[in-house]
Amino acid sequence: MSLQGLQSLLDGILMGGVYALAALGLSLIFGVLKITNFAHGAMMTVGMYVVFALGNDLGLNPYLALPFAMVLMFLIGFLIQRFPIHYIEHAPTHNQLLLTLGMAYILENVLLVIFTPNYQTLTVKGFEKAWRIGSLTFAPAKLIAFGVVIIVTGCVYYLLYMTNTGKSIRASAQNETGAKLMGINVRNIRAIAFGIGAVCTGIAGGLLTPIMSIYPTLGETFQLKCFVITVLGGMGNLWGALVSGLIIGVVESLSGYYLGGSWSEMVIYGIFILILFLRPTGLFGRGNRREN
Amino acid sequence: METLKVIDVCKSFQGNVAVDHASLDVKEGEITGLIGANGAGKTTLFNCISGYYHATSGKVIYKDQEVQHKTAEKLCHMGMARTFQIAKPFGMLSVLDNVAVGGYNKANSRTQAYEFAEQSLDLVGLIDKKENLAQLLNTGEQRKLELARALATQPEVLLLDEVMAGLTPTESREMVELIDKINKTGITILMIEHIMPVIMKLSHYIYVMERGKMIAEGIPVEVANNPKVIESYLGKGLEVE
Amino acid sequence: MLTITDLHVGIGNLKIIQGISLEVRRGEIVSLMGANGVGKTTFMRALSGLGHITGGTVEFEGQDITHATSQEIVEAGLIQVPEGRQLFSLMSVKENLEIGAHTKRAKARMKENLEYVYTLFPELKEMNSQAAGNLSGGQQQMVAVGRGLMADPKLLILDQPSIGLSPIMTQKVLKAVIDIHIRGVSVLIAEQNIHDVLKIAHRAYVLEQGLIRASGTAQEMAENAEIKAMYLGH
Amino acid sequence: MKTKKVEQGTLLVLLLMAVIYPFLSDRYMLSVGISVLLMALLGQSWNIMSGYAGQFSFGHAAFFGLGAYASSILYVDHGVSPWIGMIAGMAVAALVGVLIGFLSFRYKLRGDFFALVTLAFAEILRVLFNNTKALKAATGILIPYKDVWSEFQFANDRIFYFILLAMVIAATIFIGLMSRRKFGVCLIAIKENQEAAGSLGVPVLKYKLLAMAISAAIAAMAGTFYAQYYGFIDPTVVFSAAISVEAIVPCIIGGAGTLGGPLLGALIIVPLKELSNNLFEGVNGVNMIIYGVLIVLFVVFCRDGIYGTVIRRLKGARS
Amino acid sequence: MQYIMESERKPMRSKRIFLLLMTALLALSMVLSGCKSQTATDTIKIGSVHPLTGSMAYEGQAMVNAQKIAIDKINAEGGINGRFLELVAKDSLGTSSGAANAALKLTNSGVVALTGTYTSSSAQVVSRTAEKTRIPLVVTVASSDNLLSNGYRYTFRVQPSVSVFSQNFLKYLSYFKTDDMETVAFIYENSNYGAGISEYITDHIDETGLRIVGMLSYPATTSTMSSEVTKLAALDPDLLVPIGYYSDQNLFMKEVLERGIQFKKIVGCANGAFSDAKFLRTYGTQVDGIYDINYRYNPNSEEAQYMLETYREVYGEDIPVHAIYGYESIMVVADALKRCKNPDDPEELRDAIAASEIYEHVLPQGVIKFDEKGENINSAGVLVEIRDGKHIIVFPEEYADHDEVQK
Repeated sequence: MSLQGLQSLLDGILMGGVYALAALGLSLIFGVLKITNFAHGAMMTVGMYVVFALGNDLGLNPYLALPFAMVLMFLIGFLIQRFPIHYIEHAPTHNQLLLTLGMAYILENVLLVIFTPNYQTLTVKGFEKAWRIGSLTFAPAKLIAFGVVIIVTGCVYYLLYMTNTGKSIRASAQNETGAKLMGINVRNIRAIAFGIGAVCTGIAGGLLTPIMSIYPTLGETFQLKCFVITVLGGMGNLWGALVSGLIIGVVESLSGYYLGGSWSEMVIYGIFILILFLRPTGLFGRGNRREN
Repeated sequence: METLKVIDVCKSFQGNVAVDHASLDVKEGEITGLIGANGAGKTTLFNCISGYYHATSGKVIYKDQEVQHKTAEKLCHMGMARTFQIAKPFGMLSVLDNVAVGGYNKANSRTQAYEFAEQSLDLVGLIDKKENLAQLLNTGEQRKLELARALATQPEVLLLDEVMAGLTPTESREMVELIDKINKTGITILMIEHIMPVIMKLSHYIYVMERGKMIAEGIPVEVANNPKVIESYLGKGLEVE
Repeated sequence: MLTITDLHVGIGNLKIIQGISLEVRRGEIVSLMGANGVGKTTFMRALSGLGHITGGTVEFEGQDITHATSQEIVEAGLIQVPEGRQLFSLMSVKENLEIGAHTKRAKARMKENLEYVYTLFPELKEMNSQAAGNLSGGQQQMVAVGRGLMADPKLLILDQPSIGLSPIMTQKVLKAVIDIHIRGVSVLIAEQNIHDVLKIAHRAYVLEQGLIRASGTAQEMAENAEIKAMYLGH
Repeated sequence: MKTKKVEQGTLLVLLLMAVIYPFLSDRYMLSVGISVLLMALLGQSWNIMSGYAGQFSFGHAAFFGLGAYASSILYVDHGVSPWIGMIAGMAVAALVGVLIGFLSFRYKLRGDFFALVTLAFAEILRVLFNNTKALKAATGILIPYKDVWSEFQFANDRIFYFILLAMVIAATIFIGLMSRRKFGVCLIAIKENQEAAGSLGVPVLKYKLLAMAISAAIAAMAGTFYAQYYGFIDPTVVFSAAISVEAIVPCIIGGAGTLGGPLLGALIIVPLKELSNNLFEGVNGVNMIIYGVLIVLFVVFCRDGIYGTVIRRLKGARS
Repeated sequence: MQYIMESERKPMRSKRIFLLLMTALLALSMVLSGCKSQTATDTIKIGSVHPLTGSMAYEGQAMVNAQKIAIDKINAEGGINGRFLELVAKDSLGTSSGAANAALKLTNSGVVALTGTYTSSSAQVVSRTAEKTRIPLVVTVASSDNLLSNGYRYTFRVQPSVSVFSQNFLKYLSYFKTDDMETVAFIYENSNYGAGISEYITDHIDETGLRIVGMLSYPATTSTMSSEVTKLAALDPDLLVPIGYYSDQNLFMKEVLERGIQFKKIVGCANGAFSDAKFLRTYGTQVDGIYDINYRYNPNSEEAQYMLETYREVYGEDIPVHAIYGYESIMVVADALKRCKNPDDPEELRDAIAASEIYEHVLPQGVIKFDEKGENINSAGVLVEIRDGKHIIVFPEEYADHDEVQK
C-alpha cells in the first residue's frame, strides 16, 4: 500500500471511531430497546450544538464541555423515551419510524430557531496543525475523539455488563414481564437505556464539533451510516458497533481515495445490503434473529 | 400402507441438535400420536415434515415422493395440512375469511373456496361466528378455527400440534370427538399431544420423543407400560409423605 | 397473609376476572385450579401488578396492594414465577438468578438464597454460565423457580409450573415446592395438573369462566365427585 | 355490514369533495389539492405492499424515481409520449420491485431489516443516477413546457388535477376489489402470519412479489405525474428519503391496511402542514416543529390511524 | 388470551380529546388555507420563495434578509410613485412541491412578481408556475444552465449561470496563470452546480493549455474530506480548483491547513466557502493567496457600500455573497415597477423587466439587461483574492480594488 493509501487508512480509522460511537448509541436504542430511531441524527446534532454553545459562548474547551453535553443528552434521551416513545414501544415499526422522524423534525428545528441556520465553526486552540509521525499526519481533534470513543465504549460495556443497572437494562430488553416480576422498574430502566444511548450519540456529535462546521440538519447525513454500522456490528453488540464503525470509516476513506467520494456512498450501501442479505445478525452476531 | 414416512431426520440450529435421527411412519387412515416434553423436538420434527423447516439430513416421504425440500405451500397443495401449537388466527380477518384462505387451496373459484370454508366451519361448530373478527374468539374457538382452516384446504393428512392446549375440559372432550369424527371421514392424522389420556384414547399408534430422539413406539398400552417411557417421561407419580 | 376480595380484572374491554375472593394463610400451599383460558394467568398477573384491576381489593400482610406497582409488590415480598418462565434467555443462569435479587431486601440475603437454590436444584450450579435460553424446558423451570426464590419471597406465586414439562419433571418441580414451603414460604400455585397438585396443596380453589366455582381443603376437592369427573377424568 | 356502509359512504363523500374541489379553488388551492392527491397516490401505493401485505417499505422513492426518470428520459431524449413512458416506467419499477423483493425474501428479511434494505436500494439508485452521465447525472431533466394532451402536458392545472384524481381513484378501486378477492385476503393473511398462511397453501412468495410489483408500478405512475406536472426532476429530488416518507405518512395518519386510510391521511396532513407554514411565517422552523409535533401526537394517540381506528371500532376489534 | 400485553392505563380520554381537537384544527385549516389574505391596495407586494428550513435554510434566509434591505431602501426613498413595497417571503421547504405551493400562495396573495429560489430544482418548478400564472419571476440564485432553456417568457435571471461562471474562469485564467502552470485538478461537489461547472471547464480545457490530472467529486453531505486531500496532495497539481458549498469546502480547507499542505495555486469557482466572511474569520491569514471566482458586489458602487453596511448593522454579519443577488433582484423589480403605468399589472411589469436597462446597481458588471431568454447578458463573477485575511477583487480591472477592502 502506498503512503497515501496508508494515510487514507489512518484517516478512515480515526473517523471510523467517531462513527462507531454515534452508532453505539443507535445500537443500544435499536438493539436493546427495539426502537427504530430516525431521530438519531438529530440527537447527534443536539450534542454538537451543546458543545458549540458552551465552547463559543462560555469559551469552554469543547472537551471540557462534553460532560455538560452528556448530562443534557441523558435528560433529553430519558424524556424522549418516557414521552413519546414509551407509548409506541409495542407499535409496528412504521409507527416508530414516523414518530422518531417527527422527533427529528422537532429537534432540528428547535436548533434552527435557537441557533439560526448559520454554519458554525468552533476552532480549538493548539489544534490548528496536525500531528505527524514520519510522513503520516494525524488530525488532533480526530485523534482525541478516537481516544474518547474507546473510553466511552469501555464505560458503556462496564455499565451494561458489570453493574446492576446494566443487568436490569439487558434483562428488561430480553423479557419485559420477567423483569417486572423481579421488581425492576422497566419504564425507568428503558428510559435510562435510551438516555445512555443519547449520551453516546451526543458525545459523538460533540466530538465532531471541532472537526466540522455545523448546522441544524447536519445530523441527517449520519443517520443512514449509523444504521449501516449498527446492522453490520449486530444490533446491541457494543464491540460489534466499534469494529464496524472502524470498518465503515476505513471503507469510506479507502473507497474515497481509490474510487472517489461520490462512489464511496455506493460502496457503503452495497456492503449494507450484502450484510442484510447474508448476515442480518451482523458480522459478529450469533443466532438467527431475522425471523423474529 | 404408510402415507407418510419420516426416515432418519436430523435438524440442527447453529449446532444445537433439535431432532436427532428421528423416524416415524404414519399409516393411512390412522391417528398417530407423538408425545414428549417441551423441547423434546416434536414441533421441530413437525416443522420439518410440514415444509416449514428443511431437515438438515434424512428424508420425508409423502405419497411415495421425497418432500423434505418442498415448501409448506407445495405440501398443502399435495394434501398435507397442519395446525400450530400457538393458534395463529389472522386477527383482522373475519372467521369466514380466515377459513377461506385455506379454502382457496383446492378451490377453483371464490364461491367454491367459501363453500369449503362454510363446510369446515360447520364441521367444527363455528358456523355461528363466521362474521366475527378472528381476534375476538376465545382460546377454544381459536383452536377450532385453526382446525377449520386446515380442513378447508381439503387435506388427506392432517398434522395437529397440541390442539388440546388451553381448552376447558368440556372443550377438550368436544375436541376429542371432533378429531375422531375427522379421522372417520378418512383423513389421516399425526398429532402431538401432552395430555396422556387424550392421546391414549385417540391414537392407534404412539411415538415417544426425548431430546430429539425417538425413545419408544407402539400401541398405546405398550407405550404406557414401557419402562423406558416411565423412567424418562411419565415418572412414577408424585409421592408425598 | 394474602386476602383477595371481589377482584375484577380486564384486558382491554374484555372482563376476564369477574369477582374473585380468595385467601392464602401464612404457611399454606394453596392451589388455584382450572383449565387453561379461564383467566388463571390474568388473575396471577394482576396480583403482581401487571393487570388492569377494575374492582375489588388485594391485601398482602395487612397492606393494600390493589393498585401497587409491580416493584412495590416485589418489595413487599410477593413474588411470582410466571407462566412460560419468562427468563432472560440470552443471559447466563447465574445472571438470571442474580437479577432475581433486585430489591434491597433480597440483595441482603443474596448469598444465603443462592446457596439454597443450589441445594434445591444442584443441576443449576453446573449450568451456571450457560445461556438460559439454551436449557431444556425443565431446567428453565428450575431457573425460573430459583430466580423467584432469589427475590426472597414471603409468598411465592407459581403460575402453571408444569406447562410443557414431562410428567416426571412436573413431579420434580412440585417436590421442590414442598421443600420451599417447609422453609417457611407460603405458596399460591395455579395448575392444570390437578391430580398432582392436590397431593401437595392444603387448600384449593377451582376457577371457571372468571369466577370461583368451588373451594375447600385439598382432600375435599380430591373427593368432590363433580371435580373428579371434570378434571381428573382424562 | 355496517363497516362496509361506512367505508363506502366515506369514500363517496371523499370522491364528491374531490370532484367539486377544483371548481371552488384557485390555483394555490388547486396546487395544494394536487399535493394531497399525490400523497394519497403514493400512500395507496405504499398501502398495498406495506399496509396490506405487511412488507414495510422505507424506499418507495426508488420506484417513484424510476417512474419519473423512465418517462422523462424517453420523452426528452427519444420523443416518446410520457403516457407510454409512464407504462414503461411502471414496468421498470415493477421489475426492480420484484428484484428487491425476491432478494429480500430469498434471504428472509422482514420488518426493520426489510425496511432498511428498501431504504438502501433507494439511496443506491440516487447515487447511481447522480453519477451516471447517460442518465443526465446531477443536472436533472427539464420537461419542455407545452400544452399538448398527447404529451401529458397541460397549461390548465385543473386537467392535471383530474388526471391525478383518476389515478388515485383507479388505485383505490383496484385495492378495493383486490381486498375482497383471493389476492387481498391472502395478503392480509400473509401480513398477519406468514407461516400460517403458507401452511394453508397460500403462495406466499408469489403474492408478496406481486404486491411489490403492483405497489412499485403505482409509485412509478406517481413519479411520471410528478415529472410532468412540476416539469423538472433530478436524483436528489425524486430519489430522496423525503419521498419515501411522503408515502408512509398518509398511511400511518389515516390507517395502514385500510382502503380510505391513505386518502384521509393525505387529506389531513397536507392542509395541516400548509396551515402551519402559513401561520408561522415569521419564525422559521416553527412550522416544521408544529409538523413534527402533529406527527408525534397522531402516532401516539391514534396508533391505527384515524380511519383505521374508526374501522376497527366498527368491526369491534380490540384496540 | 394471556399473551396480549396489557398496556398500563390507556390514554382513552385524552385520545378522544385529541381526536376532537384534530378535527377542529382540520376544519380550521381548511377554512384558513382557503381564505385569501386580503389584498391590500396601498402596498405593492413582491413574493420571495426560498428554503427557510432544512439543509439550505441559512442561504435562503440570507437571501430574504438582503431582499428586505432593498425593500426598506426603496420605501425610504419614497417607494414606487408614492406606494410602498412589501416583501412576502415563503418557505419553499427546499422541495419542488413546497416551492410550487409557496409560489402559488404568493400569486394568490396578490404579488406582482416572484423572486427565488436558491436551488435550481425549485427554480425550475417556480419558473413554470410563473409562466402559468403570468407573473414575472426574477431568479435570485439558481445556476442551472437549462433553467431558461424552455423559452419561458416570464423568467429572468440576474445571476451568472453555471456556464457564465465557467466562462469567467477560462477568461480570468490569464490573470493567475503562470507560464510554468501545466496541470490542473478539480475537486467539486457532485450536484448540478459543482459538476456542471467542472464539466464545462473540462470541455474547454484545451483552450487553456492545461492538462487535467484529477477530477475528484464528492457528495455535498460528506463528513470527511481526508481521502480527497490525501489524493490531491499526491497529485500536487499546479492549479487546484475547488467547487462546492460552504460546509464541505470548509471541511476541505480545514484538512489542508491542518496538514500544512501547500498547494501551488488554489482558485475556487463559485466556491461557497472561499468568498464567505466566516471563512476568513475562521482562518485569518492562513488562507492568503487563495483565489475565488464568485459573486461579488461592485466595490466602486456607493449603493453596494450602503447594502454592506446596512446588512452588517441589521443582521450582525457580513452579507454572504450570494445574497447580493437577493438584493439586486428586488432592485430589478423595483426599477421595472417605476416604469410601469399600472404597477399592479404583472403583464406590464413583465414587459418592463424585459426592457430593463439598469446602469446603477451593486453588481460587478455592466448594464443589467436581459436577452430574449431572460438571461442577464452582462452577468459575471469576479476574481477575488484573499490577501492579508481580506477579500480583494483583483480582476477584471474595472472592478479591481486594492485599497477598499471588506472588513
